Amino acid sequence: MENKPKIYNQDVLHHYQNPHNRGKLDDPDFSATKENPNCGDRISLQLKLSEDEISEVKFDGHGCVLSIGAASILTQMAMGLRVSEASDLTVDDLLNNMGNPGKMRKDCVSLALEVLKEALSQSGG
Amino acid sequence: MENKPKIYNQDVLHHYQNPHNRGKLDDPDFSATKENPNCGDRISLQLKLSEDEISEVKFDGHGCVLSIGAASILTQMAMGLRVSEASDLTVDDLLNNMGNPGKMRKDCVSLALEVLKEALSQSGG
Amino acid sequence: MLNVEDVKRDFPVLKNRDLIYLDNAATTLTPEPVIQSLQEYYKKLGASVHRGIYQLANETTEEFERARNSIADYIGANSPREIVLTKNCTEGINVIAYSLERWQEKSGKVLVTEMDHHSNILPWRFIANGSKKFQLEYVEVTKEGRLDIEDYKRKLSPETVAVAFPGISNVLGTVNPIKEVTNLAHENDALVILDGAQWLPHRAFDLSEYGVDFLTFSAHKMLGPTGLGVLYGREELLRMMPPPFGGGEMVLNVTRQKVKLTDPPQKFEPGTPPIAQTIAFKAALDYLEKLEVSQIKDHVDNLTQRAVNKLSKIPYIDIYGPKEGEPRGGLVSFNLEGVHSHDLATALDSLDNIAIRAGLHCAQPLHEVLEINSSARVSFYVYNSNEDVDRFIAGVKEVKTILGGENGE
Amino acid sequence: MLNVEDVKRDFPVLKNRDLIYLDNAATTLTPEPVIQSLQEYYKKLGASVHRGIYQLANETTEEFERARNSIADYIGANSPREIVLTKNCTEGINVIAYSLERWQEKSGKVLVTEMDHHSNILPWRFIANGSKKFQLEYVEVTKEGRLDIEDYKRKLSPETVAVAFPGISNVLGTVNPIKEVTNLAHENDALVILDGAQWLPHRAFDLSEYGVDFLTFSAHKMLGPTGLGVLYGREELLRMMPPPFGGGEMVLNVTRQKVKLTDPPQKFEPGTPPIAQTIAFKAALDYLEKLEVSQIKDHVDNLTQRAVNKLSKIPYIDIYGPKEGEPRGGLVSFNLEGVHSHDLATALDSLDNIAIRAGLHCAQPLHEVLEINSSARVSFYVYNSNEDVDRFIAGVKEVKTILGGENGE
Ligand SMILES: Cc1ncc(COP(=O)(O)O)c(C=O)c1O
Ligand SMILES: Cc1ncc(COP(=O)(O)O)c(C=O)c1O
Repeated sequence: MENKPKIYNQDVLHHYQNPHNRGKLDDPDFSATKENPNCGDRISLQLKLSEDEISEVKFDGHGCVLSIGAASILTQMAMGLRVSEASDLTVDDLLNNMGNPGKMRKDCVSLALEVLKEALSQSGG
Repeated sequence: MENKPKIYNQDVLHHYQNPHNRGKLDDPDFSATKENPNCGDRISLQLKLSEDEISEVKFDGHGCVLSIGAASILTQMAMGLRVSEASDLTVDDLLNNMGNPGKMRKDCVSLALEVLKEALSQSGG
Repeated sequence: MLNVEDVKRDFPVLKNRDLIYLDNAATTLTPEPVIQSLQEYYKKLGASVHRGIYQLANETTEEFERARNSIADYIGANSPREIVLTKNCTEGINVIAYSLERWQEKSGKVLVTEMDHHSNILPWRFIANGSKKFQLEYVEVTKEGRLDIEDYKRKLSPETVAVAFPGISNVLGTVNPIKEVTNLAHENDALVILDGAQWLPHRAFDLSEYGVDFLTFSAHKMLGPTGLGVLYGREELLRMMPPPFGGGEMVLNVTRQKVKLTDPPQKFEPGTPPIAQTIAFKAALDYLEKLEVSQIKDHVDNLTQRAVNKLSKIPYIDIYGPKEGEPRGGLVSFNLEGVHSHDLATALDSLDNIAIRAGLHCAQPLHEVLEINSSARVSFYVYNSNEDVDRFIAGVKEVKTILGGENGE
Repeated sequence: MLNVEDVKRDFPVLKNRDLIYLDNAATTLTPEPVIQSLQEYYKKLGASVHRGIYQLANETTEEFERARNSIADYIGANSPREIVLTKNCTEGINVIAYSLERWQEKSGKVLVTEMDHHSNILPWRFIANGSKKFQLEYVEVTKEGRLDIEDYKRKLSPETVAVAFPGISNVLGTVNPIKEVTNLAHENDALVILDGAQWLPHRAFDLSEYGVDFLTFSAHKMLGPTGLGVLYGREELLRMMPPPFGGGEMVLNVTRQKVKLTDPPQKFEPGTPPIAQTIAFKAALDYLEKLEVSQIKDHVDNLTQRAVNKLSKIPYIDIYGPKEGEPRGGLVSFNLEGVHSHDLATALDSLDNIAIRAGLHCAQPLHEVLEINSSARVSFYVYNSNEDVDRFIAGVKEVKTILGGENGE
């Protein structure tokens, strides 16, 4: 049996309570929305590119500590990346930046990432 | 675990090797045929009534020691019975007269009885 | 009264782990006698049933059919021929749905309810979509979480082919009036399919009292092994209805042109059945009977009411389904405002090894009606104690302090 | 070389009973590691899979999915997403038959063979009867008991929707040319369903070698528990095909109007799966791999050839299927003139606790072709020894003396 994690990493909890980049962009280049049907969490994400780089990104939605926390952390990670770099981000990258919360909730974490990938795929990247 | 029976009771084996009442009636009042689909055994049976009593009965067919043995023994049991009495015969009656071979082969034994009942049912009895 | 400490000792998982298991509506833990039965089966028996002529096959078949008899007795069936063994409750419902569609001359509505589990919705829906014969309609649930009998009466008509509903809702805990629903259906010549998955584990069920035409439930929700469900059907119906699935062990006669089927239940059991599981399920039923079903009901009712009472006293909590003191079937679903149910489940597990469920509980249409995205659910069984309830309540309060006050909206 | 005495020691039934078990094509006995695995599951794990958020559910899900991975690896599947868990081989075939019927735009013939088990005939037949889309045709078997490839080529055409056939016949023991049959089917755009029930237990199977589209088999015929079968399907097909059965755990999203399904394999696994059985099946596969599948094949082949050789020397015996020395899959069916197969089975059991099968082996159309009413069958596995074969042969001779010479004709 593995050791139990603390409920959540303090950092994640902080992001949940004070999410970064929350809101809407006025004139996004690409946007996407997804729902995790298992719990109704919904994240939408909008981004602007400048050349090939993500210059602005915002998310909105509702959900649990992990999905909101992940969205907040992910927007920070994505800012400034090239489309190809952002497209290569994996759930493991995100989990690492979140202090690796338990695998049981991987779906909560991956929601934001899926939304980002969907938005990026529209850019043809 | 119950004690194993000898392969077959000598009496049953004797009936199999020298079946009684095997053959066909010239002008039966009722007759029926059934097959045990699990093994292809097939028994047909013909009978004549005099008043309400079974006055003649013959069987034919092919099958294993138990189905042929049972048919032979059953025809002896049925001879002279009233229709209602013959209709009341049970597999257990038949099994008792056969020295109770193992339950695993009950279907083999019951074939002849089913054929008899089917023939009797045509008599309205 | 159940002696919970004695009962707990029969459940190895509770010895092997520090665990407060409150997800019994999903599946239950397994007691020693059931584990023992499985072990004995594989060590002493283990031939295929029905067709073997040798001693081992005979003994295996006898044990298997004895178990089927026990199941029939447990629910008051007239005969073991009415007991079809399936792999889970869900399979039983699918079998009936497919078979009815082929057999029924009547075409018309099938009624399910807004409180049904997906397992009692999707089979009917798949059939209704694929066939012009059946149209699906949902009987509504009232604000109080009850089956809306007036709505049911409005939707029920002589054109109704079948009514499928749960004995107890797996989210609301509502205890449905089986007899009333059944009688109304029968007055309209509609067949009744009862999803007994949440009823059978802790309530006596006697077919002669309720008169439903079909009943399905799962072994794994009542101390039995995984991989086994039961489909009861009235014998005269099972005789007439065509089996949707083909295979070995169900035919008397097959030529290249004709098929002659066996009688029920084998007709509905193509292929090798879950033999060991069926025999072990008898051990589970024996165990439940040893504890006494009426005692189990009282015990589970007490725990449930205790949980409802204590939960209601926590501020900012929404509890779904029957009010305090009303009949309720062994479970409570709720939400803590500002805390997502998933976070609550994770937190209770992390803080005190308390296992509860969170999400949609395979009842998404009901969540739509309740206008919520998910819910947390606790459900109780024979090995749960008052202390388990109290630790759960303490846990909820603690989580509220840690996570509450801010939410993701 | 297998050390049979060592192997026997792993099978408690063989310690607990005086038994020569030669009905392995029906079901196999269970080794200690599989019994152990079941016991551990029920003592240490036992939550429902996939949906639980707590630790116990997580561990159970991981063990369960690890077992699915092992199954995928065992047959060379590209991904565990191609492995659907069913209750037996029969269910897998039914699922494919129903799903194809709904999905295929093409309407036309489904080919099965005269040597198929009822489990690979009746599902197709039930569908063909209920739908105007499919017509069933039987590929013939030659006098020598082989699949008649010329007949197959004649019946195969671009109108053929699917070809379903057994890897090894459960009566004849014929080893079919999987690759040839598959390639011909694919040239005609027909899908291939391989019934692997008799192949998987003692022969390596690599999907990349054979290229079939679907494969089904049973755990209980290869040392696994009862109540579990496997349906392999190529991922792109499983993705496109609609699941015939509905229930929990298979949907992403259900509103009263719409359903969004999960990806395979869950899409095809409504309801709680056979969790303990799947995990224990991994233990069976591990055990088989420890013995080495190529060694198992050699061992079973040797026993089979020994039986064929010795049986052929008995006068008045008819042996069905491949000749001495030709490939043969672990079993021999035969008849002793003048002795009904049922009598032979009873007698061998009574005389020397030898368990063999007698009857139609769920392959009645084949018996029609062979023009016999029934047959006796012996089938071998890892715990059988040369001595078992010899005692069986001695038994047959003894029965001939006791019962032969007079028959019921
Ligand atoms: C060739 C073949 N196919 C299918 C089956 C059916 O297997 P199950 O009874 O496990 O569904 C069998 C076993 O009897 C078989 O031998
Ligand atoms: C009310 C109800 N019906 C049906 C089911 C399905 O049972 P199973 O998963 O054993 O098929 C469940 C269990 O989740 C349930 O709670």
